[in-house]
Amino acid sequence: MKKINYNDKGSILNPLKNLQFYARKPVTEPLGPRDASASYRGFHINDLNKCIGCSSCQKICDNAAITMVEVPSIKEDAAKGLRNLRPAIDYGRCCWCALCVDICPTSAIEMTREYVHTCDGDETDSYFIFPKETGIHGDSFEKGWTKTEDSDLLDRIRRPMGEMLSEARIDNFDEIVDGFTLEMAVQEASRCVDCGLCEDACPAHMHAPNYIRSIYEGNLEQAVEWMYETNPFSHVCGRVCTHICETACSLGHGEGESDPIAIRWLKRFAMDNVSKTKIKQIARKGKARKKSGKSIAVVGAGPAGLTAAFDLVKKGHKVTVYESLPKAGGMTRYGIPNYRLPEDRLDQDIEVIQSVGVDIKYNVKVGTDISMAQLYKDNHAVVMAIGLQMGRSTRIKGSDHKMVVKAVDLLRMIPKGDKVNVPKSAVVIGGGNVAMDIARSMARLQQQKYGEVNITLTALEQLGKTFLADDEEVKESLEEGISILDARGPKQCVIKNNKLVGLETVKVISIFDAQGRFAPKYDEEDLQFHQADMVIEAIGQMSDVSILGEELTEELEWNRGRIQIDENGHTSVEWLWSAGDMVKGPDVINAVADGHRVAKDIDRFLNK
Amino acid sequence: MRPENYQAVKLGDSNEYEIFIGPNHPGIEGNYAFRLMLDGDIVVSGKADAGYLHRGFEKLMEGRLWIQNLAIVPRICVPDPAPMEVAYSMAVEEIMGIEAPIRAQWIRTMQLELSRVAAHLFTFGGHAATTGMYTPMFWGVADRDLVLDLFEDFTGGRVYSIYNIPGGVRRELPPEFLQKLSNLLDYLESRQNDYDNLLFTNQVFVERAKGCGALTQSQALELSVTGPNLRACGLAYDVRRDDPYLVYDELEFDIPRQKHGDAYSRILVRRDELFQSIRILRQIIERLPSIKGKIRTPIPNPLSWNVRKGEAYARVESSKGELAYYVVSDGGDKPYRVHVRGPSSMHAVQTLEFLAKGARLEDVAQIMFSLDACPPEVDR
Amino acid sequence: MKKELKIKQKERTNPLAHVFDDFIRFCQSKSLFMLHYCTGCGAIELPPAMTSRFDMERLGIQPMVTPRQADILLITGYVSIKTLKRVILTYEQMQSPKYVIGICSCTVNGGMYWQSYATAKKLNEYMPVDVYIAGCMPRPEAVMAGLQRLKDNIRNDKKEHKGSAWKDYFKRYDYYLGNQQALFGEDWQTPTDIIAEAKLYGLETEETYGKHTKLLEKHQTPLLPQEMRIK
Amino acid sequence: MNKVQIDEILNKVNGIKITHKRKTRIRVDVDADSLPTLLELIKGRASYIHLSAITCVDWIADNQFELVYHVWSYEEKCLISAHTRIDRGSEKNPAKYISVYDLFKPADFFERDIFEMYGVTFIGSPRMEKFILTEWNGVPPMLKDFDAEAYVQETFKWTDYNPDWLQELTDQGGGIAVKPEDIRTAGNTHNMSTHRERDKAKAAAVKANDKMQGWKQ
Repeated sequence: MKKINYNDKGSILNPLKNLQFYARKPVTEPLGPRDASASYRGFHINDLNKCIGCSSCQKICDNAAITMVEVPSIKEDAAKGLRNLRPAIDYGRCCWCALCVDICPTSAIEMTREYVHTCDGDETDSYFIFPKETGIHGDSFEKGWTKTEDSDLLDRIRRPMGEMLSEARIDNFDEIVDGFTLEMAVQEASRCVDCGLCEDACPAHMHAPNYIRSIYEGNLEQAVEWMYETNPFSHVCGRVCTHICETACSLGHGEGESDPIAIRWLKRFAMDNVSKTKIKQIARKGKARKKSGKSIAVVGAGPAGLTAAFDLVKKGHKVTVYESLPKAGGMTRYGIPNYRLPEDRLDQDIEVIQSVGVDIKYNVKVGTDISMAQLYKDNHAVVMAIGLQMGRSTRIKGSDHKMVVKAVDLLRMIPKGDKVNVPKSAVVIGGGNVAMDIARSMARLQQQKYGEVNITLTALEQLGKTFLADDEEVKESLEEGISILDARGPKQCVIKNNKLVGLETVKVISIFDAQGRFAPKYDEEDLQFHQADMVIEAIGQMSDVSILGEELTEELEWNRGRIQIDENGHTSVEWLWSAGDMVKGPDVINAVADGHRVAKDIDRFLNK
Repeated sequence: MRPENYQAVKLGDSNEYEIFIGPNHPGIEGNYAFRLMLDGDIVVSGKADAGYLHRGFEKLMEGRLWIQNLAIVPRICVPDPAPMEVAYSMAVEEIMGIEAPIRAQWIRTMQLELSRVAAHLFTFGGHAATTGMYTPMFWGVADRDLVLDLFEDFTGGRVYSIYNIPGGVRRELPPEFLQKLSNLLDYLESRQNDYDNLLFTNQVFVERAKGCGALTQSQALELSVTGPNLRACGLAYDVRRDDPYLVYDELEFDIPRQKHGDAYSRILVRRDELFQSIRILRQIIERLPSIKGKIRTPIPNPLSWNVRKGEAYARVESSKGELAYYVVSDGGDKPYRVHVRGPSSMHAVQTLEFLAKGARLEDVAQIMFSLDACPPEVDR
Repeated sequence: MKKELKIKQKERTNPLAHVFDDFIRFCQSKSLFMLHYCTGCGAIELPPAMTSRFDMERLGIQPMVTPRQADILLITGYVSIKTLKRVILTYEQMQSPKYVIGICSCTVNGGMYWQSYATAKKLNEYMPVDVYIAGCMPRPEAVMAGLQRLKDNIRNDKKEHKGSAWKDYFKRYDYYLGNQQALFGEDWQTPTDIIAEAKLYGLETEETYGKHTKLLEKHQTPLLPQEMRIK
Repeated sequence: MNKVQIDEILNKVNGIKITHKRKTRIRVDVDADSLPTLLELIKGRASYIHLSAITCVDWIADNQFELVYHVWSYEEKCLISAHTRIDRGSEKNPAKYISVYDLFKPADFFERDIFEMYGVTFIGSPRMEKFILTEWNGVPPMLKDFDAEAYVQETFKWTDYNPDWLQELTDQGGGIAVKPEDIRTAGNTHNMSTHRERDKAKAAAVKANDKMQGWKQ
């Protein structure tokens, strides 16, 4: 570089040297817009099909430029996490920072290389745009700023959950999952974009975004408070919930590897790390001071019944719960094995509910010990929440043999401490979570007794496609040495000399007929025999409605074997409500939601 | 119009009179005003009048999430926006206790130097225009535009890059970018003679600029003058060297200085600095390809991002001088307080008032441009 | 939509008047002076548009330093309230016909400073705007496109009535003045007599007057000789 | 000057707390009374002659202003940030402090800025008058109890857009669901979820139209 001395004075002719510029090519660009660069932040486009309406763009927009508009022509589905909201952008506010592009969980919103928009003074309406696949003027321009791996503002990968190895867990009923550490939980919680799709999807509408936020802030008590607003079975749900919320989670909708937030494990973490006494205090919050003087009977101390009882007690009513078994919890205790839901956790949930003032009478069987009519006489309202405690049978040949048992019955025996007849080899029929539960429970018992696992599970559905059980369950079952035979229908239980020797299955061609009804078709040629000392049927349950008594059964309206109820769980009999698995399906969180619904309706009814 | 509104002004006892320069005045950089008391065409006293560009930035930032502020910080100084982003990001990083990956630091350095080149080219043009020379202005602006083209290439925005983010930068460089950059540097170097002939050694300009708005070193220090303006007074002080940030301690560059402290010294310092920046950029072109790795340290989800309690004072050498961000966090998702110390807040008010005193009216504009005073940094 | 306002205008009897008007408009659109006033950050894209690379002079547009000789007032982005007062003064000083271009988001709905206590949000509340250019900030090409649009509007004014937003300031002065008073206080006044000008141009309508012009009259004080010393 | 030496000088001031944050940053906390002494000391004895900035922070919960003086030494290549707290004062009795203009000329700018933005009067500062906010009549805007957003909503009107596409959507039964303002009003600590706001709005709409049930059955 040439140095210029301060005291130098250039020649007076210096500027004239620039006359040479007359011979140079002009630098002027032709009129009209040039092409913008490949990552230019021009006007927005939005892929309406990819967009799920989570409104993250609206929240990150620093200029409050994004309005969510409802598009009725787009279908919404809360359970899948799809809303019919789409962003509309106010170019009177936008600053083209592309933060909306970088945060979009599904990479729907992007920017083009289009950048010229002018309008007359009275046409400012054109500044409020609804981006679609084409840009502001309906022309298609090349894409400019789109999301890249670097620019993605979201953390797509879930914190790994530690769990016991299959060798360590196979001979006991200890809980498999380790749970988060505080650090991991905070990191996992920090991924949440607070879109609320989970809350919409959850049957009980748990305030997941709020408690995740509280966990992120390290305020676990606040988190528990949020949970108890909607769910008194938080310990249970923190472990065994079917987590529809995670299906809906906007982070799970992303392209490529993108995991939803581990909402269930976060709930579990918060519940495990707040002391029992504190939780009891939290649960009591909002309890009515004044007694209403009304009393309600609840039949069945499962999640639905106890939730309804919990709510009603907090409203100031007197509630008595009748349970035929020696402990409360219903299917969560007698249907879910300990390695998924340790008993002490369930005990704690129930203890909290009792501490609020719910009175549970154990070992009282309604129908025999006390009649429904008596319950009605003593109370202002009755809730039926008895669940599905009877297993369905396949009714194939030989299924009436004594070594052909129902999964629910077996599952109930284990926590009760009854002696279970553990076979050397067993076949489970069914592909749902109950089938997995029993298969894995039996595997543990086999390992304890014989030192090896010999369990075969046959299901109608195809693995990886239509299979009913959770992927996790399948994966863990396989790890534990259970062999799963998919797309196989049971043909008959083979009995020789009055002794069960095994099960014959045939290949499934299709499960449903053209109308979508359940009508499996088999390929009878493809026959297999599975040796077994015991066959376990896990194809579904039904309710024991005999406790209603004849008179009441007559009075009630029925719908395909289930009691007919309205949307609030009210039956056709004025004083009777029904909730939980017996009327709606099929998991804890739905039961809890049902409990709330019924409680609300009863309260409304009693205050009328 | 109401003729009765136009009455004779009452004169004071002396023959001094007052005029306003700005806010709408071609000799004012940006939207800024000056009240001058004149005796003949000699300025007796001057008083700056700011606030025309006041947006309440510091208040706005307190109401936005940490990440949302990224879009707003570059607006504080329009001709040289990159240092704003970097300083803010650096302050937040310091509070959080994270560091940008090494590659990101190199890219940031490149962005800062490119921005310095653009800003200096712009100032040359402005300064020349205040002496009535419009060709250098046309050149300066047109050459700056070529730098902006590069900005557009790798940041996606021409003027406001919004490219930094606490923890690193937002995007990887596009392919063949460094080649383009190298070509641009070649071009700028080839322009050196043209600029020298037309501006830096042009007698018309030199005569006007020499001795105009001269500051001694002690006056400069007293007035907290920084950046090229301080270096024109003989003190080779540069935040890049004395309080190193990013990767400046790995780069070789000189700190140009001049002794006389006048407008001519200042523009010469800027000229030399421009070529030092080119030198730095050449080193970056050489080193950057060998520096592999990530460009961003992950931060939590920006929507629920709480920065832990603390405060940080991040300083950066912008094209105008020492730029600092003082950021305070109370552990929330928004800054508790952001204070922007724009270099021009020192230059455009007290220094300008000081230098205007005794200057001739026609030189006031030149003094302002030679200080490269950027009003939005005063107003915020 | 704004309703059509009745103007008290004299019948034009000269049969050549329309031809003459067309010719004037053609000339006007070919030679426009743009006031050189940087009100906000969008001004940074004007030097490139003015200088050799994009060369606004191709369109017959040149910067002009004084409002009295300028045709176009460019509002380049946000206007702080302090600036807005000067902008209004400037606008009123400009000779008709005059045109206002609002650049950047900020002139439409507050832009990125929508939460700011110090900036005005909607430019068209305070003065009629001819053309808006979107962007934050718009590139020189977009600025050029906006200027071109203005040129076309001026030329086609007769057909489409788009290039005469300035008339609206006289026709609905009370509205604009009201908004100005709401922001600056009810004693707000400028040295320019808009009502007299409206009369002169024959652009008075019933909305030129109203309660705000009454307020103006009430507070109107002649400019007093100022003490010409810096304190 | 090494760490020990600078500590020695700083420790001459009563009740000082020194934190070495990193090589080029020292934070000191002093009483309001001894701050000018400290500045004088480090300027005279340790060559800290460059006042980089004065910042005011409004700790409204403590009813205090924190004043931070950032002073740089060209020789030591080190920045001392001197923090002190003063009483926040009240509307009638605004906060006061001593100017350091006689030590550092640039204090004029910063103190005037703090005076405008926070209302702290600096005794001895040459120009305690408005500079940037000459045309602002409200309370000092940087005070935490001045809610700029509420002020803006009250003072300004927004553009009321009604483009064709929106009309079409409204005709179909859709239209604007969540305005950006809705998510901001929910709470200041963090952007509350939109969905609950929306649920509320929706519930109202359902009631009005007696249409099908909303999100929550």
